[in-house]
Amino acid sequence: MQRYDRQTRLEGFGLEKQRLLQQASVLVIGAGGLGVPVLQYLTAMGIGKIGIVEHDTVSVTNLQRQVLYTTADQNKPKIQLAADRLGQLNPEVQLVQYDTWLTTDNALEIIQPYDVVVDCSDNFGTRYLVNDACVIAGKPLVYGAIYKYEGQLSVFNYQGGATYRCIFPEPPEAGEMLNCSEIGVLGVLPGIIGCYQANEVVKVITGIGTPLKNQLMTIDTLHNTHLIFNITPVAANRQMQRLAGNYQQTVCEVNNLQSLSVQQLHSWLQQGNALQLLDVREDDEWEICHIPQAIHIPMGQVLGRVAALQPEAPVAVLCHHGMRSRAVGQRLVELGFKQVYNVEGGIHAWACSIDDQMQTY
Amino acid sequence: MQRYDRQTRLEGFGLEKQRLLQQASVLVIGAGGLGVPVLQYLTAMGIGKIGIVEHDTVSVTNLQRQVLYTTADQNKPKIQLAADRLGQLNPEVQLVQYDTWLTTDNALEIIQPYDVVVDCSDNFGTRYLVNDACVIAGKPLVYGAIYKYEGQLSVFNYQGGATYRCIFPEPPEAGEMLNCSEIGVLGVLPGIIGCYQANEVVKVITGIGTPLKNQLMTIDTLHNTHLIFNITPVAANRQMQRLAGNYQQTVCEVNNLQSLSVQQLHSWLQQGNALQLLDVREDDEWEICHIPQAIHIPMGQVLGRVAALQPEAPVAVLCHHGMRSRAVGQRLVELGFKQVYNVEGGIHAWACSIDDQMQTY
Amino acid sequence: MGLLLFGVAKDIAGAAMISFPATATDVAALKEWLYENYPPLRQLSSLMIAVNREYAADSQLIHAGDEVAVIPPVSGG
Amino acid sequence: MGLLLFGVAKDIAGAAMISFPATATDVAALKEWLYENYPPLRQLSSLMIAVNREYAADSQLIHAGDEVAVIPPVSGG
Repeated sequence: MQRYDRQTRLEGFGLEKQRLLQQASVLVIGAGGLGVPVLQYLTAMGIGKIGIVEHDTVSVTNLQRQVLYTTADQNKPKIQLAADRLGQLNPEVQLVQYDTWLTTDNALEIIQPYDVVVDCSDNFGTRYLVNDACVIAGKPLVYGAIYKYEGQLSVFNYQGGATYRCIFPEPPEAGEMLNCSEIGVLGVLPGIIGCYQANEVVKVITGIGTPLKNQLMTIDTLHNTHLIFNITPVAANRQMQRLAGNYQQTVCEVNNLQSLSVQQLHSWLQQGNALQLLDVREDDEWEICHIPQAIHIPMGQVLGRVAALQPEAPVAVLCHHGMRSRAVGQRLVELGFKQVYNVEGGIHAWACSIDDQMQTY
Repeated sequence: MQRYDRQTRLEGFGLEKQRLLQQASVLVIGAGGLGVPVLQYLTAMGIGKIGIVEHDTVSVTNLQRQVLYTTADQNKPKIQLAADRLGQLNPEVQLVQYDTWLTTDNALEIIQPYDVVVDCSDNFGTRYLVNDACVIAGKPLVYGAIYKYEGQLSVFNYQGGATYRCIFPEPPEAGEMLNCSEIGVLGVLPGIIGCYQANEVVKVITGIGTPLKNQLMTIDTLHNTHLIFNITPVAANRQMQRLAGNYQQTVCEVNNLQSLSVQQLHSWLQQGNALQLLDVREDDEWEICHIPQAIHIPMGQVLGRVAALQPEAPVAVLCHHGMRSRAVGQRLVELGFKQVYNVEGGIHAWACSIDDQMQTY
Repeated sequence: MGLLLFGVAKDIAGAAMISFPATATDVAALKEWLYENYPPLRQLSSLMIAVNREYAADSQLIHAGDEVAVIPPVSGG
Repeated sequence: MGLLLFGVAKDIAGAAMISFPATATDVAALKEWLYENYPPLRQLSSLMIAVNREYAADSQLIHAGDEVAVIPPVSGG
């Protein structure tokens, strides 16, 4: 208990509240921008059992905000990395890994054993699924979400209080406009919102202070504006008996075409990363020059031969200057490929920066 | 730049603001509760150069809030650990280590090369020293401080704005009441406040949004109350030409007697930690039983033979049941020993829990 | 009257604060005016309107001097 | 009149909100009343008083209905 000395000596907390933390179990959905600070601080403070639901791998674009991971972690599964590092921070916490996305098939079963659920997901489909599953299973839900420089926080389904559907009854249409990775986010924003989520979790477990029950707090970090809106619970939203058939979940970070420099491609190839390098140039261009590890499928034939590629493993698409490959990459993303990269500058950039023996054209 | 994709594609940020971050240098005073999130997020977002001033080692009581460190890091210097881990997060950031406390002798020299200073210290002496040095050197100061469940934030000395002395002209008398490690703190609070500090640093460097110039923001995390108070700058507080002679700095975490269980002592001795185990019982008690690694100096002789101990290295004080050792430990703390532990339960607890061959009395 | 905009609603309208006509005397009318003038808002399906920091149902009346805010759903994490 | 207390001032007074007598018509008088009734506050040396969310100098008058707050320095990190 020496570890928690600063909490056990804290007036209004003490050994009594610390024991409540240690007896509690918390499920964190997502170990990304929001999930990382939630997990770090809940682990540090000494929650008894923490479940983590995450199926993504680390991408370099995660690292401006997901501070638990390192540059060397790229392409490794987040869940294993998170569990390892959190275990080093506090071995007294029991960490349970769910190496999966949350789905209509597994949500209720995963959520059932926990006292509190924390929504750190990054897409509307999962957010509605988490809400509905928490309503059905009767679990309080600590909600946080971010957009550009703004955040939202609430504690849903807590002691008869409002649910997510009491403020936003129906999910938005799937639209480009709301896709988080295209919009971008300042790295520290999920740090702020995630820490508030961890704080609300402590309040729900220990009963200290006033959790955001029936309240939505908005934070504008550009102007330090904090507003609290009262929400009226709608009883019908708590009558839900079963999940919807389809939540149209999209995985935000993953389902987007990402950029890859020739330097990064070179380093990945050297490290022997499991990468499908797809060269979509025409046959005569391929004859002039190519990278030995590449798979060659001319642009016009890619869709017909897509079965030759593995949709779960990363694909880097290459052409002459990076334009055709971008179009093909977008198409692969739409087809459900999980990690698709466009090699910026194409094979011409490769010849200029990496392989000066390569013939250019 | 792929690493910063989520910021460079962010409206109102883009490549232009990202370049400003990469050209900027930030000095973070303290790598503790506030310093850890500040350092993690500033490193992740891609500040060009970050200086860290820290001279403490990791204690187990740090780990409920200082999430950059691990259980295995106990008694190791924070600065080296922080620099290593932050370098793994983002090798593009130049990390400069100042393995020292900030003093009147070194403050101006350390601060001079930086664009922005972040006060993550934990005692009034250092806070006034940082303020005064920033005024003299003409540096903006991003201030954050915590108490129990509350935090304060401001940006001082920025573009002709108010300084710390404009709200609190003189430091408090050194008093027990305000000693942070005796008061305790909820682990996630410095996470919230530190993230806000990192956010203000970004605003100062890039010019986005409204930094807390001439404003003090108070945050009550128990009730999610955020208030912003306007401050009137007092011109005289910016006329300072030299530092005061003495800031009565006390190092919060370090200058307290800490508790050590016999289990922890056993594990430290097994691991061969550099620990001075001081047995303060009388000669006849020593004859009955003792731990082989112990140094034996009876209580009445400790102060006369204090030169036999190294004040920079950890000392664990042991007696029969843990009462005499507590008194001696307190005295060592007052003498300036940096890490002093009282072995709770004394050698009797050791005999009961660790070494059942040991004779009890 | 003044309308405080958050999140993507701010981006769609191009400002953090816009004016709406006094003819929108209840929340339903305000939403209709918003959807007409800023059609992309329809994509959101759900749009929270708050009057004086309280969630406001469609039937809620809007009076002069009320603080009215538009809070769209946000999914980022 | 009501006084909003922060940090250690809240602990010393034992409440987040206390009443002070209307005879304290300026900040100097309010401080004197505080120091007299809660002597440990003297240890702080500096004590920020805010009236209507503005830092208030000793000479600042306090009127009925003003929001008055006591903000002590905080050193934790």
